[in-house]
Amino acid sequence: MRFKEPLIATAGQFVMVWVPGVDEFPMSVSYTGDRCGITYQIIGEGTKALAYKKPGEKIGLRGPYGKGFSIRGKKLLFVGGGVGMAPLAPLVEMAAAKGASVDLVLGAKTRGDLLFESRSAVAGARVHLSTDDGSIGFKGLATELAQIVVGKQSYDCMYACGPEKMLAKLLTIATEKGIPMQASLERIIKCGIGICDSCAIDGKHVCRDGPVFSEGDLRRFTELGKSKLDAAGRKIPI
Amino acid sequence: MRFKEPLIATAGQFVMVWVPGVDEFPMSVSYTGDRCGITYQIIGEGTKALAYKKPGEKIGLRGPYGKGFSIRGKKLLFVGGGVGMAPLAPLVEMAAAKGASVDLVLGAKTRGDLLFESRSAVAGARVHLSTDDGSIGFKGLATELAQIVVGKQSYDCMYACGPEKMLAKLLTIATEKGIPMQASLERIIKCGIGICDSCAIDGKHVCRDGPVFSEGDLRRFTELGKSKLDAAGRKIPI
Amino acid sequence: MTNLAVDICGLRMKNPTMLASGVLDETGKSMLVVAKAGAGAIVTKSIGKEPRVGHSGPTIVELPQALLNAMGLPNPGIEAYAAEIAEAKTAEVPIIGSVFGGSEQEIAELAKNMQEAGVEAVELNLSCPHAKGYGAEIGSTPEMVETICRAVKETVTIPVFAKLTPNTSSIVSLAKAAEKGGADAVVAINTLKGMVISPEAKMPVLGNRYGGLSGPAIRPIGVRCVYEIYEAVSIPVIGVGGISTGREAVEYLMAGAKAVQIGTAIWKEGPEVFGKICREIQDFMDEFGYTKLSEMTGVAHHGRT
Amino acid sequence: MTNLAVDICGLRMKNPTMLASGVLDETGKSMLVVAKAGAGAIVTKSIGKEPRVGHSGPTIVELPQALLNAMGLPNPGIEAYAAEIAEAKTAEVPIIGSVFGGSEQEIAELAKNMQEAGVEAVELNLSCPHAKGYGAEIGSTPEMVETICRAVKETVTIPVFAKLTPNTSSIVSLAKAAEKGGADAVVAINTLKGMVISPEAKMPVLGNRYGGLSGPAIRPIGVRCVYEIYEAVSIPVIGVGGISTGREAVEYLMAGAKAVQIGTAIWKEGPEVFGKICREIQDFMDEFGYTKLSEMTGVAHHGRT
Ligand SMILES: Cc1cc2nc3c(=O)[nH]c(=O)nc-3n(C[C@H](O)[C@H](O)[C@H](O)COP(=O)(O)OP(=O)(O)OC[C@H]3O[C@@H](n4cnc5c(N)ncnc54)[C@H](O)[C@@H]3O)c2cc1C
Ligand SMILES: Cc1cc2nc3c(=O)[nH]c(=O)nc-3n(C[C@H](O)[C@H](O)[C@H](O)COP(=O)(O)OP(=O)(O)OC[C@H]3O[C@@H](n4cnc5c(N)ncnc54)[C@H](O)[C@@H]3O)c2cc1C
Ligand SMILES: Cc1cc2nc3c(=O)[nH]c(=O)nc-3n(C[C@H](O)[C@H](O)[C@H](O)COP(=O)(O)O)c2cc1C
Ligand SMILES: Cc1cc2nc3c(=O)[nH]c(=O)nc-3n(C[C@H](O)[C@H](O)[C@H](O)COP(=O)(O)O)c2cc1C
Ligand code: FES
Ligand code: FES
Repeated sequence: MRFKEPLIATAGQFVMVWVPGVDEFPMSVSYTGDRCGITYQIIGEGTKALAYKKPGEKIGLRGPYGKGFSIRGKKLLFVGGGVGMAPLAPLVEMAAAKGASVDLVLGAKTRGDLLFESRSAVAGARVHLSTDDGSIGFKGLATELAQIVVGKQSYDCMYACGPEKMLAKLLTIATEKGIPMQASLERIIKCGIGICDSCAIDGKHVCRDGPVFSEGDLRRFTELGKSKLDAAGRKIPI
Repeated sequence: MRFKEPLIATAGQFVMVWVPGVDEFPMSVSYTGDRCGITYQIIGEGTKALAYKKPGEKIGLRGPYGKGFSIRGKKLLFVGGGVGMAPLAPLVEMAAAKGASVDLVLGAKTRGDLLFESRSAVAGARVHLSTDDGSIGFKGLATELAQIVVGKQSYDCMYACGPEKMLAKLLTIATEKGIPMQASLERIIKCGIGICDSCAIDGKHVCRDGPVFSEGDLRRFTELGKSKLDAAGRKIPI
Repeated sequence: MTNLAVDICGLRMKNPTMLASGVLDETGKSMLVVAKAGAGAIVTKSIGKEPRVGHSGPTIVELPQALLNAMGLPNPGIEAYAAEIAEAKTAEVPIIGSVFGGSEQEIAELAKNMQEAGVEAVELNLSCPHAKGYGAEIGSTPEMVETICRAVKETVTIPVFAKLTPNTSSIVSLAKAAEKGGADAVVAINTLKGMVISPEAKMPVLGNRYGGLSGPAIRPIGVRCVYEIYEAVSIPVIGVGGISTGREAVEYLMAGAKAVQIGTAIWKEGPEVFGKICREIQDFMDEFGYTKLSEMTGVAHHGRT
Repeated sequence: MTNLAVDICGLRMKNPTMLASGVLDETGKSMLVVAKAGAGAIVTKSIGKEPRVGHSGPTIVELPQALLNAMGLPNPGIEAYAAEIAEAKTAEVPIIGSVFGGSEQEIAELAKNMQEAGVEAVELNLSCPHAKGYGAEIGSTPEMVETICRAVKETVTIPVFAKLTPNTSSIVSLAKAAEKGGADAVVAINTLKGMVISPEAKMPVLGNRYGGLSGPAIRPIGVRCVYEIYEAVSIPVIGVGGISTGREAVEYLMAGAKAVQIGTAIWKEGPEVFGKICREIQDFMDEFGYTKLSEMTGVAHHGRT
């Protein structure tokens, strides 16, 4: 979904998408530049209603919010799990355009869920696929494939977005190898502007201090991959 | 009275002076540049209370407001009546500094009421004095002296501030001689920002469109020198 | 072609914008200027029986998105003001006479004087938050609002607008009371009671200490009031509070206002703001395919009660 | 040396700033962050008996000088929240537990739970303008305010603060009722009821339609409320609404507040705003020769009443 309204956003930032009469929710910017856009997975009421919108119909947008990714170094590894590839795609393009060497581990449950494979390949990334069911590429988790890829070459930085268990595992790998890491996290985002505390993780706020955090913060987070707040603010396991 | 707070104002603009606990009233800026200032005559409660303030005591200021004078041409005539000289003084200095030929007709009831005579002379103006009682200079009204001065030389522009009867007469003189004119008017100023209508003159507002008006507006004003509003908004004769 | 005209209680307006009471309307000539700048109707300053100089200065505090004022209802008194109305009437827009008073008799009498002076409707200021014994002090209970509206309706034949205060726990009860008392329309909102203190001077800035807050800061409160009132009464609602763009006027229209009033916007933009707002309403209607104002009135309620 | 310390109902604060309820206080760790940033005390989110997810989105609208929010009192329920309080208590500042409920029994019980969870005072949210059956809906009459305060006072031993709504014609009557009911302090103000409509979407933006207005836009209303209440009651007043600088905090102190709360300022400035405000208060006091906060409290009333 692309927008006509101008929006200046960097990869990793997000917008709050309002489907009038239904709900408002956060979506990462998956296209930056002249015509920004988002890429979403239908999860519940809100995303379903969004999918029913016809081109030209109005939705509300506010943002962009949060801190995005920044490119550090020349040899970069990307790991995208499922729709977590959305914020990484524009970053892969930018890194490749800047002449960086880009490896992308792209994982999903099954072949049909893989996102932005050809977009990334066209941009010049070496794409390594993994599917849980083995319908294409490596059979297994993206983290397992990442472990292998990391063993073959040294990297200046790892960029990741996807399920939090995956991120936690990648953090361990990055730490072992001494690779700096940036990861985009998900929490319930309500205000988007750092005042309501619904997106809290260890006293930091995903909407304002994140959604992209670096290895320093990630290591300090006791809740990473373990617990998060539900919509009422209860701590629930991940 | 000079202010420590910085204020960027041009000659002809005014500030609203708040004497806490007493009242707020308009005063033209009589010193511009690094340390702005005002020059006031004690008229009633407000100005009396202002006079009692010691150096360093706090008063409130807002502004500057309104449109000031602009220098047009090289041969300029200034006519200041009483405390009406306050907004003209910085203009006389500026015009002289720019190399204009400056004549100043300075009038007052009596010798002691003459304002900024030496300040103007030091700046390089030819000063022509008039007093109603003849205690110094020409004996008679400033308008009579201005009539004489105007007869001797041609001028590019006339600048005036003082009693409105004086301004009305000067407008007649300027019109006869075909001299452009700028005059600063007085009305009751309450809001200072063009919304309360208390400073209205023929649908224009002294606080916002003025206090300095050019000959075009001045000629259109049916109320000039004739009537004004009192504090309740009643039309009263001048 | 889009059409901005609206008829409110028989007053024909070429567009839905009115000058709000108390702003550039002490003199006939200033009202003419505002009419020429594009206002669809003019509400006069609130006028009382006797001349009043208002509160001592400062009478206004400028804030980033608001003004706080305590003019104190200065006015020349109804007798002298008749001449200003006569002059304002030469503009070809409806003139609405605003009045304030300390009792229903006084207000009714003033309304009669206004009618005689030639206004096309009368607006009752039941809501000024900073004048002792007037305005909100007598307009904050439904009983008083109803009594006053009834007394005025019994006295004049022109339409009666009741201007209500938002300084209440239920503006809806006040609106219902006005309707019950026979008012032909309600106007919402007047200013909110506020105060600014100068830490340096150690005292409130306004000569009257308390004042009324207006401008963009109060718009969400005005829109809410109009939205609530629209669901509760069947007489027209006129929206006021913080409008300075066409889009903001449309907000009020969609909340249920049939017309809007504009005051504080003149501070930053001058009387020309009326023409600008009308053009912007027109542009909005063109873009979204509306041809008449009535197609927008109250649409923000659809799918609800 | 200037001293910013203040004792309010026995709570010792190192400075007069408190975190306002509902802002960055759903988790213990966030409260710790705010305490570390310089807040003199922390008020928790308003907590109810059961977990509540709050209203559907949008829950917030950003305006030039204000926020409009309708979070809808989301909270994990008092039972789960006790763990957050335990964590917050490791900060060395007083923790004040805010509660909301639908009846005086429910509120009193929650206050008791709060006391057991270890807070040093309890704040009663009698003023949230956008939750059906709670907040302002039960706190808008003096009778209810008095009844609730009394019920709570009979149940707990820690100080009780009553947080009042400005959506009323007389916040003074509410404050007097709170005092009569035994409240140890009043907190003023909560948000003003407002609405923002999207002309493009033809509907109110907030999922809940109505919300509460906070931030700089409402400061003159908050200052006015504190000023009025200070003249009417003898218990301490805590001022809140639109503070984001030391000078603005001083405005509230001079109006009569003994301490202030800060919420919306975090939006633009982050939790660091607490440290900044305290430094600015200190600078102001140094410049004008004040050595203690009490020398400023209520001075804007001098020469009056
Ligand atoms: C920073 C950020 C970026 C995101 N980017 C993308 C993206 O690019 N593409 C994409 O498909 N999804 C993205 N998401 C997830 C997306 O926000 C949720 O899938 C969406 O909110 C689901 O809404 P729903 O109404 O369809 O589902 P619901 O039925 O409302 O909820 C289903 C589940 O979605 C999650 N969710 C619901 N509301 C929120 C909320 N306000 N904030 C966060 N999670 C919520 C919860 O886990 C919930 O249990 C992102 C989330 C965050 C925090
Ligand atoms: C644009 C402008 C510039 C001015 N510049 C100067 C100046 O440089 N020096 C100077 O001495 N005076 C100046 N004045 C006049 C000055 O404002 C009044 O003398 C002053 O307001 C008197 O206040 P008071 O409280 O002492 O008198 P009061 O006892 O309050 O009133 C005495 C008379 O002063 C006039 N006046 C009172 N209040 C106002 C008001 N708010 N606005 C205008 N006139 C008022 C009225 O004619 C009134 O009858 C200026 C006026 C205007 C409009
Ligand atoms: C300087 C000023 C004077 C006002 N005087 C009056 C008045 O005399 N009578 C009245 O009913 N309302 C008066 N009001 C209130 C306005 O008519 C209007 O209700 C309010 O300002 C909100 O609209 P706005 O935000 O467009 O100004 C005054 C407002 C201002 C700013
Ligand atoms: C997002 C948000 C949530 C709030 N939640 C609560 C709450 O749960 N309980 C409460 O008493 N007040 C709540 N408030 C009101 C604030 O505590 C405060 O009274 C108000 O915002 C005014 O102060 P401010 O301008 O500094 O924000 C909330 C305010 C905001 C902006
Ligand atoms: S979503 Fe409200 S603090 Fe992050
Ligand atoms: S002083 Fe108010 S309009 Fe000029």
